Order: sequence, then C-alpha cells, then structure tokens
Amino acid sequence: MAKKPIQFHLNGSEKAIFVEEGQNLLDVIRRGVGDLTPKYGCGQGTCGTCTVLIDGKPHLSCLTLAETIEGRQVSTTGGLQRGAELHPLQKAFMEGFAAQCGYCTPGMLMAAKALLDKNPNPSRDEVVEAISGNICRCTGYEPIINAILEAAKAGGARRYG
Amino acid sequence: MPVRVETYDRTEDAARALSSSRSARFLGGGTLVMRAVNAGDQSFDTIVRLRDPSFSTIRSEGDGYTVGAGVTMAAVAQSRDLAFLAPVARVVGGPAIRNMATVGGNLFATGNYGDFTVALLALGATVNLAGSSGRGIPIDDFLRDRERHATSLVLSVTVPRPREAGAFRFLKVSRVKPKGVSVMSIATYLPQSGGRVQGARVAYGSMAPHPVRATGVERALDGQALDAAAIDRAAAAATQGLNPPTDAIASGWYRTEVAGVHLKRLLAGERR
Amino acid sequence: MTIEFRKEYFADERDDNLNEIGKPTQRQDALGHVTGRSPFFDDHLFDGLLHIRCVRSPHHHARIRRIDTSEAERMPGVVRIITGRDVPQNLNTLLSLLDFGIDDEPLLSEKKVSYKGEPVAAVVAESERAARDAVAKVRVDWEELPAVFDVEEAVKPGAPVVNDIYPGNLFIYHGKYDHQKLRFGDVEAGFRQADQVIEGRYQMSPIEQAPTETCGAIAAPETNDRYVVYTSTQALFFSLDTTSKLLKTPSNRLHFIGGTVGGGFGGKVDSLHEPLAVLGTMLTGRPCKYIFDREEEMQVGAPRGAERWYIRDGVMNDGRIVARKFIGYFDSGAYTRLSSYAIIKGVGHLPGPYTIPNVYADVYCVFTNRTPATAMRGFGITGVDFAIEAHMDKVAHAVNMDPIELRILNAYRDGDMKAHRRLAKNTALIECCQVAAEKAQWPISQKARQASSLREGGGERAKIPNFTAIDQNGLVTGFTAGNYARKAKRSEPAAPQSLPTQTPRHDSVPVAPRYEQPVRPQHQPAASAPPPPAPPAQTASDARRTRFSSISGLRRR
Amino acid sequence: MTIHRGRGFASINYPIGMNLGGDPSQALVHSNPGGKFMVALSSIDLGQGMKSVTRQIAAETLGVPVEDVYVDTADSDTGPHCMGSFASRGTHRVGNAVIQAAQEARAVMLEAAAEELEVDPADLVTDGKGNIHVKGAPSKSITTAEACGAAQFKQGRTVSGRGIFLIPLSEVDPETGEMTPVSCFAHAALIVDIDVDDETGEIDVVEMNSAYELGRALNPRLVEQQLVGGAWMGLSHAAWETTEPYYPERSHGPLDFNTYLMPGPGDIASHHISILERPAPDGPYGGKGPGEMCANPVLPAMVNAVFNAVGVRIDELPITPEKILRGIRANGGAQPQGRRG
Repeated sequence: MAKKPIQFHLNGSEKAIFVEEGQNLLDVIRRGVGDLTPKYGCGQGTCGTCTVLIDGKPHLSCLTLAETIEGRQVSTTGGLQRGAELHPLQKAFMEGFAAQCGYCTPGMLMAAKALLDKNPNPSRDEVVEAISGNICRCTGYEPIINAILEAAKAGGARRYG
Repeated sequence: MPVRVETYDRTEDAARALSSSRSARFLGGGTLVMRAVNAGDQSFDTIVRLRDPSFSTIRSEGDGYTVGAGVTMAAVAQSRDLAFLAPVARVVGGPAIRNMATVGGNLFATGNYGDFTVALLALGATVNLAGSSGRGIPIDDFLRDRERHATSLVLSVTVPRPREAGAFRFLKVSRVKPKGVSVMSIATYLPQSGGRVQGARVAYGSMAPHPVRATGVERALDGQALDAAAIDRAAAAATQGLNPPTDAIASGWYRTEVAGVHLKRLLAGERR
Repeated sequence: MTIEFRKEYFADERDDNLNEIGKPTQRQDALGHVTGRSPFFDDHLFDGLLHIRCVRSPHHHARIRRIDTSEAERMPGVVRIITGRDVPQNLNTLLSLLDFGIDDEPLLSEKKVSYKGEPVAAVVAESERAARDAVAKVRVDWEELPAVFDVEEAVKPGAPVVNDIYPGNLFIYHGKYDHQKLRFGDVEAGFRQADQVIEGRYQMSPIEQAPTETCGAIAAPETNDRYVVYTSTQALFFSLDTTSKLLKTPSNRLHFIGGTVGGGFGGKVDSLHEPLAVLGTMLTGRPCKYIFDREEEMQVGAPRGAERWYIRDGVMNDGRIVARKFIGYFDSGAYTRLSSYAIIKGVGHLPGPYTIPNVYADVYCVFTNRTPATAMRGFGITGVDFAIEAHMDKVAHAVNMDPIELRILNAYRDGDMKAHRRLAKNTALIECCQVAAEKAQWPISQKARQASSLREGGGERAKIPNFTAIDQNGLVTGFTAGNYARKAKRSEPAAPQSLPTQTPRHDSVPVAPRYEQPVRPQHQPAASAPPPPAPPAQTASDARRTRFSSISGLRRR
Repeated sequence: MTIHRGRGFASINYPIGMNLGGDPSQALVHSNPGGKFMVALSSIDLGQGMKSVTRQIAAETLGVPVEDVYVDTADSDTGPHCMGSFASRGTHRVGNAVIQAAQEARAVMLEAAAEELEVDPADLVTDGKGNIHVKGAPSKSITTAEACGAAQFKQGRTVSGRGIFLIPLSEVDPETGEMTPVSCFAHAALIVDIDVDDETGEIDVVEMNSAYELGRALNPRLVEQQLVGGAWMGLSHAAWETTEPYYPERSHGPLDFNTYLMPGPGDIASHHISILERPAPDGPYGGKGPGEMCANPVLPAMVNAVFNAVGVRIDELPITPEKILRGIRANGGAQPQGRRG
C-alpha cells in the first residue's frame, strides 16, 4: 500500500512519519508515533475519547484523515503536563475523583482544555456544552463538570501544554 | 479495496476526479467519509480532497451570503454575517464535530442528521455545483435528487439574508441534552408584509429520508396573521402529506403526533 | 449534588477509628488516568501486529450450506482465514468451568447460526482495513430458517428450535426442570385469604453495557513456547481457562495480563476475544489483535438480557402482602452464557426485601434468535427489582396507602425467614426508607418513622411455613445434573445423555433430550391455609450486647 | 401544554457477590526488605477502584501507611486466582482474601520485630505510621522497614502471606429453591422528582434524594463515585437505553452512541445522597459492595414518578416519550395523582 510522508508537531515536537492512505490521525498518533494517550472508543465520531486539539481546537482524531494535518499543531493529553507538574485540569480531575475507569479521561481533558484556553472562566452551561461530545459511562458527568469548574477557578490553565 | 487519497489544489480537478468515478467520495470535514472509511465501507475506494482556500470562505453577495461548502459549523457559529444561522450550527454535534463538519457535508447527511440543511431548506438556499456556470440549484431540487448529485462537487450554498430579524426560527428536538441527534428539527422562515405572512417556508429534518418542506403548514400560514388561530391551523396541518420514518430514536407515530406540538411552540415562541 | 454520611445509624456496630479504612484516600490509578498513561489492553504495541475481523451472519437464524473463503484468501494483506474447523474444541458454555450447564456455543459456527451477527469465520490480516475488505469477500451460502424473538412464543410447542442442545428453547435446571422453582408456603391459599389480588406484567429492555473501551485482546508469542495475552476481560481466569479449554492448550502456556479496563459493567466476561486472538497467533506465529468496533459492541456484544415478569400479589386491606407469585422469563438469546446463573441469583433474591409468608416463582431461561445475553451491573436483580418496585407502587395505590409506609410495613427485618430459607441479618431497608423520606420531605406516619430493622423481626416471622406446596411442573427427562442439583443427584457432571452436538439436524425432532409437554404453572390445591404474617410486634426487643473485634473493626452482636 | 410534577419512590436490597462455584478469590502479599508491601491479585480494576480499596484494606490489616502498599492487578503469572470483577463481589470477596494474606504477612513482620526487640510478638502493635512497638511502651519500638529488613537479611523469613476467600458451595434445591445465595445485602431507597410534558410525553428529571446502606464505606470518595455514576446509569436504563427499541422485534438497533441514547451532561439532575453504614459481619471491615445496587432503585422510582405525575403506568422499559404519550391518550388525558411531600 502506498505510504505518504507527513510532518506535523505533536505537543510541540516535530514528527515526520509515513502514513497509509486512508489512515486516520488517531491511528497515526497511537501506533505511528507511539503517543497512546488518545483512545479509540468508536471510530464513528460519537464518543469523543479520541479528542485531540489541532491548532488549538478540539477535533476527533478518528475522523481526521491523517495526511490533512501536514504542518499543523496537534496536542494530546500526553503533552498536558509542564515537566513533572500536572496541568490544573489534571490536578482537578484527580482531586475531584473525576476519573473512574479513566478511558474517557484523555478526551475529556482535551475538550476541557480547549474550553479553558479560550474561556478561562466558563459557566457551568459552557462546561456542559464543551464536553457534550464526550461520553463517560462511569461518573454520571457531575464530577467531571465540577472538576473543570474547579480547574478554571484555580486558574493558570493557559500556561500549560 | 485499500483506499486511495487524491488531493487537488484546483476545484475543477477535484470535480473531474469526483465525477469520473462512481467509487470516489469527496472528503469534507470527515465526519461522514472517514466514518465510512473506518467501517470498511466497500462502496468507495477513492477519497478526493480539495485544498482551495476559497472553498472555506463566507462571502456577502447581494441580498445573501455564499457559504463555501468547506465552511465548518464552528465557522458558521462564529460568523457575524451568518448570525441568524448560529443557533442552528451550534446544535450540530459537540464542539469537536463542529470544528470538522461542513456545510457541504451536511447536505448529504442522512437519517437523524442534517439539521443545518433543514435551515437552508427553509431559507430557500441554492446549491452551487462545480461546472454549473454560476447557476445554483434550488435546494429543494438538490435534495430531491441528492443521490444523483453524489458525483458532483458542491462548491457552496447561497443563503438569502432573512428579510427581517425574527422571520427565521429553528428548533431541534432531541432526547439527549445538550447534544443529541434529532427526533425532529423544524425550521421556519415566515417573512411578513403588512402583518401577514408572505412566502412561508417551513422545513423538517428527520421527518422523511431527507429534509423536506412542510407544505401543509406553509399553506396554512401564507397570507395569514401569525396569530393563535393561524398557529393552530398550521399545527393541525403539521404532517400533511408526510409519512415520518421509524428509527432508533422515535417511531413514525410519535413524530406524527408531536410535530404539531413542537411547531406550535416554535411559532408561538414558547420555550420548554 | 450533596453527599452526607449518616454516622448515627448503626454507630454501635462500627469502630470508626481505623487508620486507613474510611479515609478518602486518592485512587492508586488516578495519576495514570489523568496523564492518559494507564495501560489499557490496546496500549501495548507489537511490531508486525495482525488484525482479526469476523465474518458475521446477516440472518437471525440460518443453516450454513457452505463457506467459500477462496476469494478472500487471495486479497492483499490476508494472512489466514479461520473457520470452526480450526478451533480444537469448538463448543463451550462459559459456566462449564464451574460444571454448570452444557456446552452449547461454538466460537465460530460451522453448521448454523442462531442470531444476527454470529461469527462464522475470522480473517487475520496485515491491517484492519485489509481484514474488513476480505470479510466482505467471504461468500456464505445461507439457508434461512424461521426465527423466534419473543420469549413466550419461543416456549410454545412448534416454535423454531434456537439452540439444538436445548430443543425446548429452555435451559434445564438440575437436569430435571425446564425452569428454576422457588416454593415457600402456599401462594394459592394466600390469594384466597387476601382481601385483594393485584397483578402486573413487567418488561425490561435489553441493555448494552457500553463501556467506552470496546472489548478486545491482543495475543503474541512469548518466549518458552507460551502466549502472552493483553485483555480487557473482567475476569482474568475465566478468560484464561476458557481459552485453555477451547484451544486445548494447558493453562500454564497462557500468560494473561489485564486488570486495567476501560469500563466493563458486565460486558467483558464472555471471553470471546482471547481464544480467537490466541488461535490467530497459534496459526500465524504473529501477534494478533481482535477487538470489537463500536457497532459490534452495540449489537453483537452480549447485552443485559431482557426479562419479562408476571407478578401476582395477595394483599390485605391494611397493606400486608400475604402471597406473592412470580413467573419470569429471561431472554437468553441464542446461547446460555450467564443467563442460567442470573436466574439462580434472581430467584435467591425473591420476593425482594420484604417478608411475605407465601412465595412462588417459576423462572425460565429462554433461548431466542437474538444476541446472547450476559452479565451486567445488577446481574439477575435489576430487572426483577424494577418489576417488584413498580408493582409495590400499584399495591400501595390499590390499598390506598402511602408507598413508603407500604414498604416499611412489609420490609424484612433482622431475624426474618426469607423465601430461600435463610434468616435475614444485617438488614437496613427501613432506615433507608426513613432517611430518603426525610431528605425529600415526604411525610410518613409516626409509626413508619419509628420502625426499625433491628426490632420486631424474628419470632413467628422466623419460621419456615408448615406447609409448602410443591409440584413437578416442567419436568424433563434426558438430562443429568451438575453441581447445582446435588440434592437431587450426586453423580455425573451435567450433560445430556447423548450429546446432539456433532450433527444437529434441525429438520428432524432431536432424539436424545426429551421434554415432557411443557406444563405452564398450575394452581395446586392446598392442605390448609397458612397463617398471615405476624404483624410487627409492639414491644421493643431486648437490648443487644456488642463485642469489639479489633482486626475487622466491627462490633459484633 | 401542561407540565406535571411527579414523585416516585422505590426501595431495594442487593445481594453482594454470588455463590457461584464457591465464588473464590485469592491474594498474595509480600514485602521487600525496605518494608514496602506489594499485593498481587488477578482481580480486575474496571474503574470501580479495585486497586485502591484493596490497597487500603491491606494497609489497614498490615498496620502500615497506605503509601507503603501498592496493588498489582491481573497478571496471571503472579496474581493468584480470582473469579473476576462482577456481581459486586470485588470489595467483599477480594477484600477478605487480602485481609487473610495481610494478616499472615503481618504475623511474620511482628515475629521479626519481636526477635529484634527481644519481646513476645503477642505484645506488639503497629501504629499505622510505619512503627511497631510494645503495647503500652511506645519507646520500645522498631520501624516496619527495620523489621522487614531484619526478617529478610538476618532471620531468613519471608514477610509474606496468602489469602483466599471461599464460601462453601451452595446447593440449590430443585423443588423449593432453597439455597445460600450470597452472604450479605446492601440497601437503598430513592425518591425521584420529574416533570412530564403532557403534550409530548417528554420527561425532565428534576431532583433525586436517596439513602444507600452499603456496609462500611471503606473509602468514602470511591463510594461517592459509584453512587453518583450508578444513579446516572439507573436514570439512563429507566428512560433512555435500549439495544432494541422495538423489542422483541430486532429492528432499528442502535449502532453508535448517537442512537444508543444515554442522558447527556445537560440531562443530569441534582442528586442528594445519604450514606448509611451497617457493617456486614462477614465483609472486609464491614464493607459490602456499592457498585451495582446504586442503579437499581432509579428504574422503578422513575416509572412510579411517571404514574404520580400523569397517571400512566409504564410497565415496559425504557420509558419513552411515546409510551407516556400513548398512555395519556389511552387515559383520555393526564391524570395527576397528587403531590407527595
């Protein structure tokens, strides 16, 4: 099968890789680059577990044709930390017990990061809207919504990742 | 068959690639095509891409706007010109989907999807295809032969500017909040002249295999003042000539029963 | 959302001063979860990984005339196509590991399919896409058969036979009956004694566990001639032992690693993925991944089975329930999986958390042409609790009583005899009712507010009825019993006397397991009416002593 | 249009674990020479917190700080047998196995400490902070690290323990159903308030109030996770979810999360929970298992609330707007049953 070379930035570091035709970005990030933080949940665009940021905006990596990200900036949960220090969202998710099985967590974190990056003081409704494309089967959403609001209150989200 | 990706910089090349093969699909935002690729859809083996920036622009033209087929729902929601369409764009998918899903793709969405197209249908948009020398196709006609247009490249849609604020209304009924697929969606464009509705256009989503006009409702409203009696008559005619589908979200019976209720609430400005 | 701990309840039964227990300690896995680094099964990368996709039945019920894989085998990237012939032991039932039930389900069906989506072949290919493309090229010559979907239709004479092992479309309990019985006292006498009889029919829906991580496994050759398997299973040794059995491979050649799973809710017990992944690896010598996509997870992955319950209550005008009768149908789908045991668990739970002197249940595990059912959160209980509590509301309405007071009046208390003939202990239903009412400001009577699980139980309420009406309805012959019927028979493992497994012949009447004409529940004449339940006595019980146990942190009575 | 407020109630108990083949689970515990402990299980953490609750149970039993313990789940080469994570059995069954294993390891640790301190091991206690001392004489002490080091470098002892929890297999009487199905029960009562739209049959869940009795709450935050998420799932089962919308017909089965309906983050109601703790005599530190029962009362409470609101009995789940609307039509209109509380 023909392969195409692409270059893009993943969490600030430059990646050059061959992609298969028709391959989606999720697969390239996971198997191609080895960043396993975005997860496969449906391949249909209905669960949000594969959410990554492309040029700062949330996208579903499973529905993104990999070669379309040539030259673009991709962010995943793998790049959220600043060194050993957790991002305020990560801290808030821990303190708020907002993760149970942890599978939806990376997608939730990226959806939340996209929100806080453009709106550091969101209302509850804005948080609900921001995670409305992300399925969580464990928590009932409440702890996740609260954790995002707590992270916003703690501030400083923009200084990370 | 493994999938091939063909990328073009010029519209006419992309259009030619698309029209020359029955097994090619045009990649908009990916929400339809990549889903099908992931599912191993055997009905196509070629993805056609276009890298023309004008494909994703919104232009004000005369008494309307020409919205590139590659414009995303997020871009519509942020556009000052298209403020009247922002409430529609905002109820399509979650934020990630809205950063991807395009106006052009929405024209081809089936089942419980395609709510944006419902709005375009009510507004009387025209669909501009590559190679059709500037003459747009009325969206009604486009939707009627949607399958036939699958090998055509949609360049843009032209949306007339609503004649008055408030003439255009939209409602999406969903079982899941804040984001869920449609039980039905309703778009009404009811310009008034001298206190009476002139040229009513009312459209539904999820009430037929593709977005459709509610002609009975339009007849009930045209030439009438938008008062309680007219609204009641419109509600009574809500599903005239329609045979709404049964699917995982709702039965045809239910859609038939509540279409008038939702229409009435939309027209009367009641919010629930 | 608010959470409060009502420490004043049962305080004398606890020592609340422990070092670690009762503390809001951070989860051990929290850091892994928020950094996205918790290792789920698919987070293990293998060079040269192959992908498995199954060819699935488009029909609800069909005979397989022929499977033609020749075109698929020639497709680019295809490494191997597996069919039932390649599976060393191609018939299994999950609970055979515990000697419960008869092998009734192939890993890859060879002769017929009994539900839409049933796998008949598996493609092993270099990429997922190549596997999908090849699946589309496998040609199966199907002969469609009539299908049955409704549990009560399925048990009628002449219904299509879903599962050849159980020709009556019913699981066989204890080698003896086509349903599980519960008999406690005499319900018919109770109905005669009751002021009112209230009936209801309740239907639970099939439900998908829908974990965000779909089910799957990756197998790879390991050193020492073993296989390592990364898996999303909820039950590591269930999956390991099932794989060992199906592949006739000693269990110590299988090294299973899991334990970090993206939600399960019961949907990851069935052990469908591990055997096929290991088989793929055995046949190709390469790492193989078999994972459900979401569509498969939704419709092919086993759901919580639907249940249908009929409840008939005999009730006194003061609200006391004197008889309760259940007829239950579990929709097991095409195969047994875990439904047979869900019924045992459910029957042990009847009649719910209430003390009722006459209880009867017939519960059927029914085979239909739908996706086999399996475990889900609330296994065996959620459906019947829906039925019981919806019914309690009807009873309250019928006797014009507050629904909470009705529950408290009938609630089981410490020392009461339960229908499965064990004494209740450690009960707390009444206190939950009281606290919920108080929180929601739902007024209940002073008597209901003052009731206690600790008082007024036992005594007359601790007695097994003098008379219990028993019957032989639903008797079958031709089956022997396993572990769960040792009281009836202690000898051989569960098996029909001659297994119709090799050549199930759908068009003729199966020979070996023969059923009596299915007998629906009948009224049984009673010798004498048992007494109504003793109403809660008015005197407080004795003060109880407590004993402190240091290691358990409990104060024991 | 009229919106009718309705209140529904349900109370339930829930059997913890199931006596399936004796329902066994095992645990192995050992320390390294630095006095840090590892618990090896083959039990699964699906998000319920298996690793975390067994870690606390092990630390409590060993008498060491929780930081001194880590739990490794689910490697069949190192973790001994476990039936699996289902039937709310994990905390109860595995917890008991961990206690047994930790007790054995603790006994060795105390013997080693006793030998170093030249006292009787029966006189030693742990302070839970990493020290072992003579009861009543805190100054005569040794750290757990020193004791474990001495055991493994001087005395030739392995500081380790084995544990299993097994219930005698329950026979089930074919004639009467007599059996010993489980060992203990959790309890719950729940009140749900809903609004029903009598023209569309749509429901809004307004509020839930609940009381859950689940034995000792071994970790209150983990319990909270189960109850909040479980009640959401109960709501979801009640009024959203089905794999077969037209059961028993097999048509229109959902294939994705858009058509398999579940309440979204905008559908959740405020939920006020009270937790009661009546320790189970046979549970680990009295713990039961909150994981499954939390969803169960919501389903019947919801249908009962619908009846209270509009007088329609929904006896088939899920509750859909269509079923409510058909019920209202069949009754000739909404029949509110009167306000409770």
